[in-house]
Amino acid sequence: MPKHETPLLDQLESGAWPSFVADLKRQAGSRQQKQNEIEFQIPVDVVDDLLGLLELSYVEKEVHWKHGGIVGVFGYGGGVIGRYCDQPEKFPGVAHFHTMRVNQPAGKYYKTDYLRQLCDLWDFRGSGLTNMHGSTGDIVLLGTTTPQLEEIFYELTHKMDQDLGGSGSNLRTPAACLGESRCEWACYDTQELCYQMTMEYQDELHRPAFPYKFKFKFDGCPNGCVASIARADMSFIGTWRDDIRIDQEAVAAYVGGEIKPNGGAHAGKDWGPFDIQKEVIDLCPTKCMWMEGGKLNINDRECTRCMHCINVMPRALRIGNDRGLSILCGAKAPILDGAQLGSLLVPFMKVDESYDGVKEVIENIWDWWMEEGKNRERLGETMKRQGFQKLLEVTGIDPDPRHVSEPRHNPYIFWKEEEVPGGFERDINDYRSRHPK
Amino acid sequence: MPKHETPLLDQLESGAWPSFVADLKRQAGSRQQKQNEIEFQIPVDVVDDLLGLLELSYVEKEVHWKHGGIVGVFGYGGGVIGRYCDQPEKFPGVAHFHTMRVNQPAGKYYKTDYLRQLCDLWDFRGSGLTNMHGSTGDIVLLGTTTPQLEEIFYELTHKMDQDLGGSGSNLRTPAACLGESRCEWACYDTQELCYQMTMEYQDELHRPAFPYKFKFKFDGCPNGCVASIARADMSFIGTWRDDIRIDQEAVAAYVGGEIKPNGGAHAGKDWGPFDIQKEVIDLCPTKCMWMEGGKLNINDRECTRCMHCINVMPRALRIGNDRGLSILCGAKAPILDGAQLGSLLVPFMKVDESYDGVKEVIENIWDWWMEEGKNRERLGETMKRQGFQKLLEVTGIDPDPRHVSEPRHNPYIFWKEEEVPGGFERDINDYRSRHPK
Amino acid sequence: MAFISSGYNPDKPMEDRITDIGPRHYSEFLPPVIKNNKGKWLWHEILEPGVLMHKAESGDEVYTVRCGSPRLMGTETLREALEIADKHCDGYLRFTTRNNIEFMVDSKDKVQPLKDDLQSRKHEGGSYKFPVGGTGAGLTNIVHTQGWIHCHTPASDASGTVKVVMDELFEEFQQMRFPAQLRISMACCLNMCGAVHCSDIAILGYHRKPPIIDHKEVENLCEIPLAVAACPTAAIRPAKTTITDDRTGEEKTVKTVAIKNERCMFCGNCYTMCPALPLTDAEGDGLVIMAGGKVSNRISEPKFSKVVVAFIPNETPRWPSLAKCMRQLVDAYVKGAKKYERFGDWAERIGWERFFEVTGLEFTHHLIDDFRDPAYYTWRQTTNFKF
Amino acid sequence: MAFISSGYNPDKPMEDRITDIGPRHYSEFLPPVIKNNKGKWLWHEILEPGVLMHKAESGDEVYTVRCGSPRLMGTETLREALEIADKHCDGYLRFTTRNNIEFMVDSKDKVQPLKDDLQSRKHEGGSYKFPVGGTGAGLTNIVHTQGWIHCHTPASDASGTVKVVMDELFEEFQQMRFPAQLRISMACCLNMCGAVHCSDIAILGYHRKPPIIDHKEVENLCEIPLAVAACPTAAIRPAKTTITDDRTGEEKTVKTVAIKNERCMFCGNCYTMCPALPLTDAEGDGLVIMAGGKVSNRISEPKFSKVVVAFIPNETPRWPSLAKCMRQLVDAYVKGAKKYERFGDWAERIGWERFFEVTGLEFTHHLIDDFRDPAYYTWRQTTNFKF
Repeated sequence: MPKHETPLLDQLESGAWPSFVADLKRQAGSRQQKQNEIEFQIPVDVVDDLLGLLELSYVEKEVHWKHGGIVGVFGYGGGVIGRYCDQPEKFPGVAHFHTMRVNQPAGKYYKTDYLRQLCDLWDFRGSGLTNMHGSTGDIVLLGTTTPQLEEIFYELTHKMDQDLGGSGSNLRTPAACLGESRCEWACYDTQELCYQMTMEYQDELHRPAFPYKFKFKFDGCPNGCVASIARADMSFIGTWRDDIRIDQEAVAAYVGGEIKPNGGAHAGKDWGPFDIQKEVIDLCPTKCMWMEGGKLNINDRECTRCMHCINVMPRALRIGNDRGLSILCGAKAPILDGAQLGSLLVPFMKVDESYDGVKEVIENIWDWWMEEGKNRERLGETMKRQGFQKLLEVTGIDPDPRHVSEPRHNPYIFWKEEEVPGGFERDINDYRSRHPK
Repeated sequence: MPKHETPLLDQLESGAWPSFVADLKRQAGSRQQKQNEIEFQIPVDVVDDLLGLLELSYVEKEVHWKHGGIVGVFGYGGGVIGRYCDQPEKFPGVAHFHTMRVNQPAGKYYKTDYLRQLCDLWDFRGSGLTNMHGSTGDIVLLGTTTPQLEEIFYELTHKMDQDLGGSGSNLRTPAACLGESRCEWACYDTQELCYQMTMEYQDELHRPAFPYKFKFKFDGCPNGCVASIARADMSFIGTWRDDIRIDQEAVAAYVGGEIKPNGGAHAGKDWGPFDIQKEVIDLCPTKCMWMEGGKLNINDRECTRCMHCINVMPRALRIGNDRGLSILCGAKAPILDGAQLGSLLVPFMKVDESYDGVKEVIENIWDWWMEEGKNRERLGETMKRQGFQKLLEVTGIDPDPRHVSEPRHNPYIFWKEEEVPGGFERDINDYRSRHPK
Repeated sequence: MAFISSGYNPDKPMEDRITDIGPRHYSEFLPPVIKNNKGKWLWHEILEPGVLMHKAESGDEVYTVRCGSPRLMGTETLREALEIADKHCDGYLRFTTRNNIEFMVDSKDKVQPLKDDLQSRKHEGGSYKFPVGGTGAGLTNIVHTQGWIHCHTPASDASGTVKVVMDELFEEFQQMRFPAQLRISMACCLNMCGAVHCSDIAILGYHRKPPIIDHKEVENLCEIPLAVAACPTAAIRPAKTTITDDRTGEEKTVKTVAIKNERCMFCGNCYTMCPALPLTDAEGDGLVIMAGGKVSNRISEPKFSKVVVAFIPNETPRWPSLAKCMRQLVDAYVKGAKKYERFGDWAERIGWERFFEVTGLEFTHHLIDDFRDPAYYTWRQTTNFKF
Repeated sequence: MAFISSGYNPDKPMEDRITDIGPRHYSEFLPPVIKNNKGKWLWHEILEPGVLMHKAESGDEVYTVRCGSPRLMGTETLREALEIADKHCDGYLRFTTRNNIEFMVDSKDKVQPLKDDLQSRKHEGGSYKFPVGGTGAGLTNIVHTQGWIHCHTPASDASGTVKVVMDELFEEFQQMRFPAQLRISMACCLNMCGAVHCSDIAILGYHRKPPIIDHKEVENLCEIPLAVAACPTAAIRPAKTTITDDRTGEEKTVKTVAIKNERCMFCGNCYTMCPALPLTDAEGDGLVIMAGGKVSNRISEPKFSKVVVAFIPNETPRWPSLAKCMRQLVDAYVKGAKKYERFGDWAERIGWERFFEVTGLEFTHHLIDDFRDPAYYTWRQTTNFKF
């Protein structure tokens, strides 16, 4: 017998897609059932009350969570999001309903014993509700009370060897695609670079010293499965600068219909026989491919490595061997100044084990942004306000046409005084000697 | 023997391209020569002094003209540009050097007797120097003195039946491509519409009542030979909405190499035999053309009338019969707020002899811009400041996807209060009844 | 319930404290076949919807079965996934960026039993617990934010809208018959924790009324200069007003803010800075639909989604207008796009005038950009258009 | 010289006054073959460089011989053109938007004598008076502004720079061996009377130093609020300063303006409003080269020219660096572009990184947009680039 009637939510139990309502009810039922086994450290009916509160939102079509107060664990300025309900009398189980962000392992692989340990901890000290995972990448533990925060942190660090992630005006928990672990297109070890940068910048991740949030994301190739180019203040995207490796026999096998194109991704519909001209060569954005004598040719110098041909024929075409990454800066969602995609700052950089090159770019950018960024200004907004030139200046990177999709079309160049012979100071009397009034 | 030494300018007499220096010297010499025949009403050595002054600019690399004072003819606020030299002692012939703009006939056709009459007048009362024509389109008479302005205007109007053009914060002299007079692609009579609008708005052309300059230009087709889309506050560009007329025999003649493609425009280089697939079909931006059974097919519904195929095969393809024009608004050069191309406001309008449709759009826009435009704000800038929606509102035109190259990517919609149920006024106590503090 | 200590001593927070240890190293969690072949993969193939095979240089193969999850998951369901991983996958599993669960096995014969097991598990109401799919040229899981479940600024619910859309399009999750992959995302307000602005289709929670000013509280809850500075359109200015004290009944003058409603575009950034400026409103709140974005660099450059529906109301619990709109968008795309063509590339190829025609959506003035200088660049500066 | 009245009576300006009569109607000036076939043209062909033939439905043909002009033309040269028109063309001629002169005849046999006549006429210094050309896939006349000849705000000369460039590229005016037409334009300052911002190649006069403030004159010559408002970057504010009176030698405080030099981008709009703020400077002034714009809607949409060279000094009288730069641009274009490909379409197809390589121009920080919000949209938001 549920604690609250939820006639509206109940309508979300039907339909094929996994029902979060069914899941919540299951969780609520389980807590009721186990209340004699487990000495739950937060209210047994936390999930029941969450259902009740959510039903109220479904009725009123308004949210019932208040601004979070500042809660957290000692010495950290991130990792916990405070949340309080505006109807605590009706729904005492969710009067406090704080979130904790747990820094996920890169690539989001798990062993069951680890997650089971986390489940035990979270059942005991929290609501048992999770997000696997939050948008940024963390394991999100959804709903606990203030007194439990330090306890959970203590158990995480002491028993699970596991730290919290970021929130607030911090470095946010870095995230990577699965990279070399299971993808033939990874141009560098995204998981390792993600791990290394996470460890290198633990202080920035846990102690807010930035104007606003700052995100790193690591994509192994231009396909961008972790969407770094859309949402990371710094995106590290794998690429290569030598030639695409061609297996002509496999090309022939694709042409001959022996291998399904695009890794079989289009198998659910009859698109007709594979046509390399139409499906690969004509779609190449730089038109740098052609067939000659039954062989596929690529003018690699003109290739921009968009991945289409490789995606279509993964068994015939492979990424080059001279691999590295591009760095793009400034991606963000619309708030406040409009959305941005990442802008290319470093066209190519090799990744060596010291990570010095990467760190130098990061730290030069932070030094500038921390000095010049306004309150709640994302890196992209600072770039927009001070100009891309400024980003080049602070990182010591030379201007390059690869930095632009096109040169400026306005002739409104801000020349600096030192660039103009004779400087800016001129004498009106000298001028008037040539140009009487 | 020239009045002033011009060693720098002299170096511009060589070279194949018509030398303006040679032209100026010829004119200077002619004035010296004819000074006994003609009772020149401005200094005989006006052109000599112009050469001397220009030489000084070539030496000093600085301009020697001052801001023009306000000069003009009685009752007009435009048509004359005042100009004074900042070295009148050295170059008294150009102490005054005002420009007069004479409203050119649409299409810039002339009979020699008309121009000869103008030459006589201008030799007599001005420097004899002209621009055929100024950037906006006028005949530009370059260099006379203040006392001559009314005299010239009197002779122009009384003897030549000819008025001045516009300048300042007026309607500027409208200009048209040659249109139907000598072009098979004219979708409406550009010369006639230009003439009609010029006559309709004589008051606006001569008496400044606008925030800033305002230009009409009339292009007969999307090739845009008069560049209206780049430089007219209102561009009228011909188009059609039925099918391109195809002469399949002529198509075959092009394919067979019997007719030179692109009207012979590429004859100076061997580009190889004409390839209709490569040169026409593959270059079509909408890919709406194909060959079938030796015949050219066009899916006209998908055609955007870019003119490429018609340009390449003028003898095989002709514009449709249901013709009219598109109106675009807001084009301007960079000063002040950045350059703009014209933005499409009216996708299609038939041109009838009353011109009521065109005039309604013009006058609605003027009413708004004269009310809301800031000092020295071009229409494009007012549009940018108040939004394209406002332009639709004041012209009573319904929003249409043809108005955009793409819908907005920011979700920052300015909803109006009347569009939102319940309006904007809400009661905090009512809110707090559902959401206690 | 009695408080049970973890060992943490609140009086001595630094005692034995462990900090800044970061996440566990991923290598601890890699299944052996993954670990052994890391960086040595040759190629992959999608064997059927939801099932991938990766081939390594060593000859090893790893078979991945992908299934959907609602993201919001209790430990009960999570433990069930762990059981499955123990039973079939030697205790390993992983999650994708788009909240799918992946179960990996190292030989082909293990695939079918695993798949059958996953597909067989259902909730009482009939929904799948672990539906297999989400691969290739089909629909994958919708990434989303918290909505009314846990966020303080949402204009809609996230889990509910996602459930409705995934129910509507469920077949496509288990099929691969689209022209290309279709990425749908949902964010419950403009803050876009989920960064949905580069999705094939984005569902965005959205306010339409300016904040209510709680004059009694502004002074107490907010730093007024921060609230003023938070407004991107300079619609907010400091002000004073007279209120009646709740307890004493006396009139008093308080510091507060004034808002120019006509300059407000409802972003809610002021509310983030100042809790005395709530926006949420049953009639005002709802959804915007954006379409045509992407993050991949494949063929065309990454691009933003565009607003194609200015408003869909919060029709709880099953948002029928939303479901209908999504169906219109998907059907038109499937009908019109070429093989490999992403949603946005399709829309751009046919032209937006054709897009609104074939989707049956209405083009309203709201869809014309009027936000700042760049708006100009989205107007049409050519005579090239289709009738 | 004695003043000779036209008949105008300055004491009674309204007496017999004729106003607002507009231009002459174009139909008065159309050659018979044009008038007879207006709106009835079938097709045209360029018979050779500079010679066009238009065919009418009636079977009539009109042959046009196009020739260049320096735009700045004295009546002497103009009268010579009229003579030619009388001799060959029954007293008709026309001018094009790009300042070419067109002589039309109604039968083919009249073409050669006309052409020969035009080509034979030269100035003493050797330059052609009426060079035939300017058609088809070649170079046509450069449209331009006044420059030092007649303008008060120029940063360079127009006639001189144009002469130099046309001399350098003269052969191409009389040939049709380019991939497509090449439209070069010149404007002597950012005001761009010539609206050169959508040209294949634009030469733009350009200041690089902030105005000198003539404190003694600001108050007398300017409305200070208008000067302040004129600045698009808000670099100008009202100020006061102390000056020494020229006559009395006394110190006095005057109203003037102050300029933040680092915010100035030298547009000269303040000078237009306030003559006490001159910009011109021998070392500061020069040229910007922009490239890749177009106004035609053919194949691709109209587009702006982009800044490809940030500065070329005013090397009077023959601007050798300008001529060299134009040669580099044209040679690279001719070498690399495909048939029908306009300059900007070529640059975009090969990519701007390749453009700077093949033209040999230097890419400097000046070429990166930093003017207002739209600048962002010109940065590169993709990993797609060429090494």
